[in-house]
Amino acid sequence: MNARYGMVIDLDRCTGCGSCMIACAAENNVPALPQATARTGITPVLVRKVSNGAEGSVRREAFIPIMCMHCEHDTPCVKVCPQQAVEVDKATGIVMQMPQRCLGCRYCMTACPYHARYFNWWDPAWPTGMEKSLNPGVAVRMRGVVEKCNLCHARLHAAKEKAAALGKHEIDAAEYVPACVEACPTNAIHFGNLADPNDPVSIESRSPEAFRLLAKLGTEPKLYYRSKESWVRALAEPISAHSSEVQHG
Amino acid sequence: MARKTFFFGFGLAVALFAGWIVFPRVLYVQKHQPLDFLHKTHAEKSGIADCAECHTIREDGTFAGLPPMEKCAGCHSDRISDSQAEATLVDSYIKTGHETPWLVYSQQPANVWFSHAIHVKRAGLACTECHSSYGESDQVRVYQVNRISGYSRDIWGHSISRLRRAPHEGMKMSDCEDCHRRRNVEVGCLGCHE
Amino acid sequence: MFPGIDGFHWTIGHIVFLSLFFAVVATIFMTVISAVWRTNRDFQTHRAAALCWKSDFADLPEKDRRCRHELAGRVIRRTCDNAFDCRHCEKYSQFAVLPATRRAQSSGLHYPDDRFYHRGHTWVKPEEDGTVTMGLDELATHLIGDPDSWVMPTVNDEIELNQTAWRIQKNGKEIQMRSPLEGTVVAVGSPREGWYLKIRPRLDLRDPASLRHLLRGPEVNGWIARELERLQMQLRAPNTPPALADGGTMLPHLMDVIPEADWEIVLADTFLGT
Amino acid sequence: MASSVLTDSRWIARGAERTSLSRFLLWLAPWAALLAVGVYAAGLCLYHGLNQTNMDNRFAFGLWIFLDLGIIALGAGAFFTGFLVYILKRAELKPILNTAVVVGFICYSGAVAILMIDVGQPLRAWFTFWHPNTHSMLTEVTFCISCYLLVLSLEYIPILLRNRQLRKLPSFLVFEHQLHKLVPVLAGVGTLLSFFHQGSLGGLYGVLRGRPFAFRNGIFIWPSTFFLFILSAIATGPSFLMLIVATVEKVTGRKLVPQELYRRLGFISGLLLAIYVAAKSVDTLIWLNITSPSEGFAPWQFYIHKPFGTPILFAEIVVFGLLPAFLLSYRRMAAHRGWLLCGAAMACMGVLLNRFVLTVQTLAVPTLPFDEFLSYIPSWQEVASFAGVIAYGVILYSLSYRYLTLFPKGDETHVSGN
Amino acid sequence: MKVTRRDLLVWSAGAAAGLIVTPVPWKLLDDTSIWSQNWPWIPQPARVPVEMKQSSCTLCPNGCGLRVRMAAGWPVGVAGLSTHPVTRGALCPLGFAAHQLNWHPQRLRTVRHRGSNSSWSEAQRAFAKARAEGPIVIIDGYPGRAASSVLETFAQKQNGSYRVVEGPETRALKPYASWSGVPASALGYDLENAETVISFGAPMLDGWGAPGRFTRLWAERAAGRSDPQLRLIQIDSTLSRTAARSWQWISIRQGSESTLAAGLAAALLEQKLVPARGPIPAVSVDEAAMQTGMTADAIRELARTIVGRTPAVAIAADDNPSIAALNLLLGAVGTLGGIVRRSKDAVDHIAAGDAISSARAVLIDASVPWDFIHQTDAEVFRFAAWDGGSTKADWLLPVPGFLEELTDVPTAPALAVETYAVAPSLVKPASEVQSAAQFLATVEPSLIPAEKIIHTRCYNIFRALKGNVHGDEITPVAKFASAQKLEAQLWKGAVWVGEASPPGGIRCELKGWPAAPVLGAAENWSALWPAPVLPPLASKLYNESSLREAPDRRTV
Repeated sequence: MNARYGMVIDLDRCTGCGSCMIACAAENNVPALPQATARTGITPVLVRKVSNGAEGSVRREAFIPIMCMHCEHDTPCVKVCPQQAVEVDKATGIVMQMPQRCLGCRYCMTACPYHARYFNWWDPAWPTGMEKSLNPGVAVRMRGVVEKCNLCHARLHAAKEKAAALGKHEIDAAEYVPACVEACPTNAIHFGNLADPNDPVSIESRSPEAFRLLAKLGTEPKLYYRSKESWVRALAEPISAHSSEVQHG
Repeated sequence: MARKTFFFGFGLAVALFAGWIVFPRVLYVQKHQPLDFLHKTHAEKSGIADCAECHTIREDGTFAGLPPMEKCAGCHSDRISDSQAEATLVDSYIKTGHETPWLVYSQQPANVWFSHAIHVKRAGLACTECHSSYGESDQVRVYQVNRISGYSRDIWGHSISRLRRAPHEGMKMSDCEDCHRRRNVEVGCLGCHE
Repeated sequence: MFPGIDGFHWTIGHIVFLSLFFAVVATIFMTVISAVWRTNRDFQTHRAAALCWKSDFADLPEKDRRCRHELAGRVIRRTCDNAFDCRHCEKYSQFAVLPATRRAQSSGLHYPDDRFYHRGHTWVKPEEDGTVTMGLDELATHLIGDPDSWVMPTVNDEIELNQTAWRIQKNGKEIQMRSPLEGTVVAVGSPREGWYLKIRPRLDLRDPASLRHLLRGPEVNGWIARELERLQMQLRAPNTPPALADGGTMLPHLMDVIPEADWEIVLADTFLGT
Repeated sequence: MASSVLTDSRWIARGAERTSLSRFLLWLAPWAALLAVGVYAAGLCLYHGLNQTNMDNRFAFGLWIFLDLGIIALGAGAFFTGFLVYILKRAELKPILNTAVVVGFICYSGAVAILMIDVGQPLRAWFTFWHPNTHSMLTEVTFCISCYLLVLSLEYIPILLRNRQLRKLPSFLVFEHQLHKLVPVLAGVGTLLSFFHQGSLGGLYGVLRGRPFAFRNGIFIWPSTFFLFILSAIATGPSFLMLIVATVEKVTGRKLVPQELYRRLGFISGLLLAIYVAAKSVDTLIWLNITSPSEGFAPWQFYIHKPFGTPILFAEIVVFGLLPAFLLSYRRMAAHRGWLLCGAAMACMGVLLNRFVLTVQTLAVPTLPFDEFLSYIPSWQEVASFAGVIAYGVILYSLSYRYLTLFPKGDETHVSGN
Repeated sequence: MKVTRRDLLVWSAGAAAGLIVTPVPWKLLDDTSIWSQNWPWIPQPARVPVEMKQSSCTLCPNGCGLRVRMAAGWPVGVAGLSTHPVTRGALCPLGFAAHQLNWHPQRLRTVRHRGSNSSWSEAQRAFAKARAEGPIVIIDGYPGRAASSVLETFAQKQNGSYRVVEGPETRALKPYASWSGVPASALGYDLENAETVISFGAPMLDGWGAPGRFTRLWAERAAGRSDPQLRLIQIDSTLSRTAARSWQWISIRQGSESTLAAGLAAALLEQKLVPARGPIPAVSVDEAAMQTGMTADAIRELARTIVGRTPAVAIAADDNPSIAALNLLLGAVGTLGGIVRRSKDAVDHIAAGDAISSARAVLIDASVPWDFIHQTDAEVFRFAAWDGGSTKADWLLPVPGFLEELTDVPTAPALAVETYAVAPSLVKPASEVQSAAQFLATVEPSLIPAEKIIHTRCYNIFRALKGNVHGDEITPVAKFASAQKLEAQLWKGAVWVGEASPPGGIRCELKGWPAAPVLGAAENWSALWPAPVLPPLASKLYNESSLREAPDRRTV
């Protein structure tokens, strides 16, 4: 039975602390390069600040973590990659980016409406000795290739291997939890199998508060958001005249 | 005309010779194992029958690979024969406590994730399926490493053309795929890559 | 790309795409192969030589491709479109009957009437025994002077029309003399003897058409006049003495007199070389 | 002519008059310098990686892709002329055939060279052939462009082998003769390939469902931009050739082709351009009113960001589309060489503008509601390496013009008083 | 036979044709691309088994529970410990990359004296000299540890003094301490039972107290609820992160928090919402309204909201008596859901004021926030793991880094109950590092080393038979067979949690409404981070996203 891993992120719970971003980078051996900027850095999870556009005491702000939405249908990046470096994994529904196959043409980045794909503009590097702190099980990507959220598949590997060692065929759900989910101090990110109708996450994804970004593109993202506040839910639509990212500095 | 044919043929011959005979010798560097360890001897003398006795799979499923030095020290705490290899083993490794820098013939790169647990425990493959009968080897093979890619020659397989090679020979991605296809196991990139 | 390689799918789109690609590549490949094969065949069947001459002829500047009848003044202006092969020129006869308006005028060079002249400045002289003698015409002799050395074919060699009959080295330049006629070499001469080759022509000389492609009478004068004109142009340059003395008589040993001229070009134009 | 210390007369086709070597070298020098800078910049990009450019994760495609699309569109003259001459037997276009081939070769080889710098891992570019994803427009582009470059080089060979020195080898001469006989086959293949990759370059953006500014519905697997690109390319190709020939005539001060040819090219160009403009307008209306609303985007919201306002759309369709179409095809105007060339230039600018809008504006306009409009300024390395390609083009064309026979004999006569 | 140019041409044609049908071009194509996939200059993690260790973070006094993934003796990943009774799996964002900190380029690796390299023996000599010449003031940033008591004992032996730099949470509790005589370090907020929290600029969701403590409460009882069980009312001059996520954001003029507190008190009394206990505020509702920029009605409304769901407690960002007075009025002192006394036996510490100027030498422990400014002519011995640069110290002394030193973890600031944990040394310490306590032990052998003290403390916990030990499961102390077993548990990362102390036990005496102090602006966790450097991965937040502004004077 093929799984369809997905997430529901409760935006009402997100305090924009950024734990998910750092935990993700640490888990996936993403380098932190001094020369990287908000436009050239690699942030597989990127928390963005949005507001209802109002000023003064009526102003409201929220934080929205953006990562690969793992589009299920007509996946834009998969369709455009010239050499099949991207694929939707049949068994898990994870949209896989293969750095070893990638030639760095960046066509997939132009195809992704969520800007969830990142290019390795520099060779990855760490201060002397720090490479000892790299996470075994995740290969470091080289310069010149695209990368993105692979739903911490190294953890999936570990879970599979453990299951195999115990002679089981299905992995233990508790064994496979992406780093961002694990890190969130408010449990705002819920991770589960959307293919299983009884999975709490797939139930949550069907709630009236749940929504997806740019759902009208018809790419069936497997990343859901939820919020009580209507102005936050309005982000689902591409045109929301008032809400815009709050820029710092 | 004949002159032309001669020079053309000459060029052809030189190219073929260089490509098929010289090139493979130049491409691979020969290296020797730090110790000439013989599986055969160990199987016979110490009665170790099962590969898993030394090459264990841990309970979390990860593969221990080559046994650590203390495993050897179990018997070789002191010289038990007067061979040169024995001397090096005991003096430069066991006594000093350094791990032996073995050259692993089937070493896969960092981006490959291969689970022995899944292949051996779940799929029930025999070690020989991929590692051939190296377990019974009675001499130490020379380790050949590709100058450019840094891969062990076993990954490509010994015939440079990769034609007519034994089923266990070669450990390139296509070899994994072939095996998976034969046993109709369907895995995506995610299945084997990190 | 191929079945069994990662990324190959047995889907219609994939198959159609790849077969189209392979078809295109095959077409391109075959084109090249067949061009090479045909080239090879042309050499096997001795057609290469003719092709080369045709191509060389096409490469000649227009003023060097004048019809013999224009030289003779029978027509005002006509460019030869038959590689000087008057033997197979259907226009030849209809022009030949016209009167030659060109007056024979002395160029100071001696062109006896018992010979036929080829545009590569070689002459052909039929002998009684049915063989023909070949040699350098006077302009060429004046131009070259005494050759440093010469490479001649050996007896019984076959030589082809418009192909190299013999080679002459002079001041480090090699000059290829185009053969005025096809046949078998029967004797080899030398510059000193005034003739170079004696050949047995492949064609029967009793047939008047067999030497029709060579220049005679007024045509020769017209042609030589133009040749001198060209030389005048090419050799006139600062610090070089006049190539042609008063009245347009030609100085001998020009290659020795004017070493600094661009002989590569001059010789190529004079002897229809490349 | 006297022999100066260094003369290259033996390399120049006999009978052809060329300026002195020293003047020629003087002309080449600045271009060579530019080429050197370009090569250096490209080297930087290959050695240090693409951090040398100003592209970023939002502007993953930059100047290079835009200009690649541009020169490939302009290079379309090569296949189109071949198509007209060999397939449609329009002999009157023969005089520009060689120039068309050389220009085409320059455009395509240049584009491929730039692409090799543009990808992050050139060493793995061949994976596209080994593991092709046939659903990707880029795969189609890669396959077709590389094959067509091969075709162009094969069409180039006969021109090359007729050089005065190379022809001394009889085998070359005969091979040239035989290959030349087979060129119609190549022209046919070239037409097929060009048709597909010109289209696929349009498809490249048309299929981007995630970029509603570029996304288009279409026929079967091809979005409308597929066909628009083909049209615009064959419409401007002849115009570009016309400009090239005119420039060469100006620089060399010779009449190279019969003046009638200009009007002929202009007419073809203008006619096709008119058709293109019509098609483009229809497509734009469909997109504004059906395609983008269906994805939840308001018709005009793509144009609220300066400088990418509606004026650009107007310029694209009217100023650089309708107007040149008129100038080129309307007999009265086309009679004046000035207007004709002006029309041709505008047509070329139009196609460049179109490629620019599709490549740059597509990435600049926001997709997410909280995205901001971004702009990007190419780094000197990007600009230089492309300038290098242009220099390469000029140099290669100059050499070809000097040492090869680009224009059949007889047409080379002095322009009076020049 | 003479080889002509043409022959060579033909030869190379043949060679080219031949080369195509050899492995050369194809193998090279393959190998070069494989090379590009394994570029030797790209570091790759070693293939080694990974083991999980549990411990507590010692980078700041909050002592979060850690799950550390160790490979080949090095930490390769840090995550929150979900069984931790306080943080419950949460960490501050920087904590997730803390395992990289020891490799930070600015790691202090040698003893430095006035900007030049020196040695421990030099430092010892200088310290001994200073000690002989006069009193030594020792400043601690993390009181309550075994190491702290080493420092304190030493200070007493020297008739020097032991001073403490406390965090804003503890400082905010100072007024109650001064009114009731209960040391601030013995006080805490019983947020777990509060139903309304009025935060006067305290970054409740952005680094206040132990990470995860309040945020989890908020997430479970407040987030996304229109009528939350836990009402967070944030009073802030700007729309801070906490304000943005709060149930109600009251925007007031900068620095008018105390006035609003007084105004609220007035409103409460005026509307008889609370019994009139304690002093009468000096300002009227309208005056408060004028100064805060709110309307009087809004203040009255707010007062009603506050008492609408009790227990309600007001939390100050820093030492602010009038907010404390408001809590008295609300009856939130010594009651459930308010300010509680968490321990009987705690001693109050003297804050590190300018008294140190009289000292001969000042020893600053590594736990003191790196930007602690001390105005003194005394010779300063500054212990630090990372070179802060800005600290004007005569001696910079390198200490063990993250996870390198065995230490214990006392109760975090503002907690309602006592806790105790042990952080064993998981990583081999870098060469030539010494903690302040270790240094003093070498100087003064008579001191009891920290290890022993930890041992004793574990024994005391065992003997007291109170509270539970939170490991993989929760075990009452009474259930432990021996002190060793309990200690072993703690060494494995378990946490002892004391019993909740009964209400009362705080009796505040104050005459007259206190005067308003000058109040600092709200801070967030990155400002509270005690180290001068941030883990490199924090740059994801600061350089590579627009989520946060980089904290000034820090190296990322």
